[in-house]
Amino acid sequence: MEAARPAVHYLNADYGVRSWLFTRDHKRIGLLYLASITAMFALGGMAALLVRLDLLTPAGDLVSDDTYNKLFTMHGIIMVFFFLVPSIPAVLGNFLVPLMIGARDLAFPTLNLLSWYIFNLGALVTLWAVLTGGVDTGWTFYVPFSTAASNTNVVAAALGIFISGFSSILTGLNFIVTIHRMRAPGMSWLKMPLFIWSIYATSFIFILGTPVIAITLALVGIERLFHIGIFDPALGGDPILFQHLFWFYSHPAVYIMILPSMGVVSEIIPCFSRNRIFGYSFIAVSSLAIAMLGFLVWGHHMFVSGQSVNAGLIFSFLSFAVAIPSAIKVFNWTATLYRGSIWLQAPMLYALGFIGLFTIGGLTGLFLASIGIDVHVTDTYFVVAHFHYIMVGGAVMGYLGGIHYWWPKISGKTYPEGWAKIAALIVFIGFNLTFFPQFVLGYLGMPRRYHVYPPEFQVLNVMSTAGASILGIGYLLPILYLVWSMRYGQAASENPWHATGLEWQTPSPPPTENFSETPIVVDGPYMYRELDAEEVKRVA
Amino acid sequence: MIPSLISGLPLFPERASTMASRVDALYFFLIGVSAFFAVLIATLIVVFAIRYRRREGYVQEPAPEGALALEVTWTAIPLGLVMVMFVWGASIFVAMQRPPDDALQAFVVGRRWMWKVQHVDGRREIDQIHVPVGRSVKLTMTSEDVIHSFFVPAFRVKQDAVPGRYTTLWFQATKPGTYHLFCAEYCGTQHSRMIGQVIALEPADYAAWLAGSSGAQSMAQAGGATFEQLGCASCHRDDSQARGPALAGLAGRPVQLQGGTVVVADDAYLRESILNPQAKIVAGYQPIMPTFQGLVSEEGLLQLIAYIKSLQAKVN
Amino acid sequence: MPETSTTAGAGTVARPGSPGARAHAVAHQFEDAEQQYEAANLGMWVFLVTEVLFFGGMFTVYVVYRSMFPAAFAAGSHELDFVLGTVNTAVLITSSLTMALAVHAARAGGRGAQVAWLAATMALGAVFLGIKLTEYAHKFAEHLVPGPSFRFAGPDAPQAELFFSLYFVLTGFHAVHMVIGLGLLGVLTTLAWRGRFGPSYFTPVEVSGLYWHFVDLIWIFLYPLLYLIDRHH
Amino acid sequence: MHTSHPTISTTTYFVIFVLLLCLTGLTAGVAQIDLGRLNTPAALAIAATKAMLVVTYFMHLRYGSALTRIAAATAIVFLAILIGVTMEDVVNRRTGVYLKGITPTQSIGAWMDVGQEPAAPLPR
Repeated sequence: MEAARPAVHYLNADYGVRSWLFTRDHKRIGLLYLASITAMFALGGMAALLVRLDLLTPAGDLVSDDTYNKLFTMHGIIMVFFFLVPSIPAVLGNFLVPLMIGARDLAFPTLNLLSWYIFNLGALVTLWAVLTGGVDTGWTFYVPFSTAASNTNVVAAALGIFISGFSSILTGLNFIVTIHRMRAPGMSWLKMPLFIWSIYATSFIFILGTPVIAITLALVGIERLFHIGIFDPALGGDPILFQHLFWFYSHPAVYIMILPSMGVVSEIIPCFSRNRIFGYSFIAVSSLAIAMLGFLVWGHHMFVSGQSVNAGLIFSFLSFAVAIPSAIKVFNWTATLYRGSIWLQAPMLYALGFIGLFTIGGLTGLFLASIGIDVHVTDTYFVVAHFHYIMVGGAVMGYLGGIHYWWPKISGKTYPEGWAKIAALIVFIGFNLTFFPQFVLGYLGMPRRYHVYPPEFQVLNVMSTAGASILGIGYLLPILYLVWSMRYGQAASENPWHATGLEWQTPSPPPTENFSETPIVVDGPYMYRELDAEEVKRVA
Repeated sequence: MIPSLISGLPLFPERASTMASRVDALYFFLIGVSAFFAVLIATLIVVFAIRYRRREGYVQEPAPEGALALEVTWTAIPLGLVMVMFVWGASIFVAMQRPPDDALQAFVVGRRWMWKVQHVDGRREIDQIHVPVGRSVKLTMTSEDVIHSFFVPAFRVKQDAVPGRYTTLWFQATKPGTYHLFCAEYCGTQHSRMIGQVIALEPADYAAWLAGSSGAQSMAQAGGATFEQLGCASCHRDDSQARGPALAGLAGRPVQLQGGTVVVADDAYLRESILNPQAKIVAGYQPIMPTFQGLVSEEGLLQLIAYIKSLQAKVN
Repeated sequence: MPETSTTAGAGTVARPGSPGARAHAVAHQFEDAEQQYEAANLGMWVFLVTEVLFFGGMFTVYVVYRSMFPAAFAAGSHELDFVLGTVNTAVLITSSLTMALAVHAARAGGRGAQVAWLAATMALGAVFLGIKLTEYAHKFAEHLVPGPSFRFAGPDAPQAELFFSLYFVLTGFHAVHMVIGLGLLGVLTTLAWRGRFGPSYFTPVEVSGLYWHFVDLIWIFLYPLLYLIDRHH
Repeated sequence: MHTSHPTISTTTYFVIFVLLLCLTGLTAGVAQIDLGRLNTPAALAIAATKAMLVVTYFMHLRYGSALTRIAAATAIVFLAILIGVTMEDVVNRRTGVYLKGITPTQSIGAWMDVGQEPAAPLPR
């Protein structure tokens, strides 16, 4: 079964810059996205580092008020719209969706490449806004601050996000059509890998949510540019209406970040437990349930905004409801470990770390759904800590786990296992040290987006900054050794983890056409056994 | 050094209002439930990872796809728990939305980057508000520019102040002291400097504070002056010449509108009727009142409303 | 290496079918022309779902403000040109007919008919935009464009300004979609002229048709929501 | 090749076209009549009928796969969620009095009340 490294594969099928910039191969486009979002992650990370350094002292001695505001805005906009949202879908999703369902490519390869160009255009416009004076609205662009009060580059930043929204839409559209129309013979819905289910649910949100944020930011830009009132309270316009429209996308956007990560973890756990995943259909259906219910809970960001009490109560109830599918996933992952044969390689460490951090993030979400507590902790560091546990502890851990897990397939090389384990440990420790103190800070009442703060909050802030520096090292390490391994790593075999799944049935790195022959699928996913010739014949 | 730091490290904010202990009780319940599940999951993962670590000769068992009973159990138990949390949290929230009828009134206008407070007797404060211990205080708030949020951690209350409308917030201090007042909704450059103090005084001290340095016009008096100045009385009068509804006794009462709907003449209604008179026409009157948008400041509006309310007091 | 010897529950087999099944127009990622057609068709429908939500954001603003300021919206609506709006509705519906006939012709394969119907659709689209521009010009002349120069008599002026903001935003984004549609049709007409479409390959005409009909759909709702408020007064 | 997609006859297209024009005339005419609060629902019902005709025949939804019907339904459902839930807030928050057994003066249908006749013409 162990095939030698193929002579011709997608990486060396063609050479030169042009062969990359005009590629329509989903695997190469995935790598193009990897380069783009890694650069954005570095920029967003630097902004975060400056924010944390500045918060070492209560007086905020490092930068001015305005600079601080622009830094956290830059951090938020870049990390949300240009790193977290595209991270797993555009990199791993692009690379893996056709491989996992046995297709030669996505349905619309040209649109796929176009989406990468659109993404970069959006990113450049936003960076231009940041570099020529910055934006200070926060990533939330609340009106009337963004339309009437801020005198920074709001229109350009909104335009950049508007543009990049189309890359999300094209990516989601491509995945939905591909998953519906191009699965290999025999791959029924309940035989799809769970990663595909999660990407499908994510695409759903891309399609339904992104256009609403696009038009909302367009309206903000138009109001600012032409001095017409759309949300202007002086004309009777309603600033809270903006918040409804904004969170209709931006709450589900959190699920855009976490669902693919859950999909990655659902691949890693069974592989490194040598066990069939426990409760396959419950995990699959809960992804869809999260995507759907996720559209019904946006108002929990607005409990103190002045929205109606009825609406607040309804949103609180539904927010609790959306916790259930997440809990189901965590229990099923844990049950998958039971009586398996657990192999603690780096991807597994990331996956187990994900479960731990996501559990904390999810449980603290209950505090925020609980409307009586939310009144106290909303807009404080409690919220900051909570969403970092989900979006960084959850989404980024899953992303890193996935990158390690599929790195042999992507690059054809193995990464240095020892370094990878150390990095996973550093990330886990650094993350908790950074963000756990922020729960305490938030309950004590420290509001978010505060440049200066009362001195009694300093100890916890110093702990958080110390953790952030450890976390920074943890994120730097994989970048270094993964790049190193591309040149110096050992050649990887076709299936180094002895995993199931169609992507492991083709050489590493895969040929441009993915499969020499269209594969057929007999069993459900995660079945660790041999097929006999009889079965192959029956389906064929 | 570390132990000394930890010992001086606060974990919970001061509890200085009636709401604080209610919120904290639910908070501790949630911490208990969360800790139980977090420890449970973490223990299971660690135990499984050690107990089932890569075994020689392992052959995957023909494991079931799942177990329905187990799935139902771990769906139902969390569902039951979160419903308890929902009802508990909702009851606290509803209480937060219902100021007692005997609450003292004060008015707050947020503005970048300060909190302007005016008491019913006309006394003004900036970035601080004096309140008595043991008496409910209801704040009616708005903003002159962008959205702000009035946040007193020691009281566990928070409410956005939104331009163009009124929001309310109430609390009852239980302990004398000086507490942080934060702006919790990001509002620009000096957002983190839009802070102040809530000074809770024993009733006797509060009375003394009230007695000192008074002499300012009360809010209702100031509102009355505005009422005259804008010529409101030419239509809103008690005799047969009245072209607008009489205002005495109006505040807080239901009003019959054209088309048969009934609204309660609360602050929001009074405000809307001054700024956008055509929105709700009282049954039996013509829609002839001009808008006073731009002619009255936010503070002036609050004073006018206080004046209208004082008319009610006269009748009673 | 893990000790358990594993192989996935999958094998490979050559897909049945002759090499001729993959016609010249089928892209490499598809198995056959049928799959390609269905993918393109579904892709356009999914795109239209995003378009519904894109306009949906503006419709939400509309519904909220109209519920708050019914009188102002009625007053604003009275300032719109009822006749031009109605004529434009008819023009756009006619263009939908010609578009449907163009798709029909592409399926049948008649080159002349394809080009004729596509050109007719473009002409009608241009007429629509022309009428729309005329209306815009009138609004500029009457100071009904929101912003510093906005003038509106009556007590509802501020809220009427909101109505006109929405009027321009909704019809403006609709017009942008029309312009994009005209661009698509221009390309299609050229391709049809070169005889690219016929019974075995008409997907581009069909999916562009879906887009064009969708733009018509949006207008079908904009017309009563903007032009017909309280007309009987 | 595309046997699963039967073509619609041109006659059908023309019939639908005539229907659409008639409905346009109808909605323009109905708008001139005072139907009280029913004017807006009537206009929207006619628009929805026209939209159904366009989607069903011009856009071939009737002959397309179930998937396209699901896509169309999804769009409508989620748009309804966006508008409906937002209106739930807008309608209930405006009275300023909540949860005390007082019926909100505005209902979801209230925005359709435009057709109601005010006691006097609006001052200009």
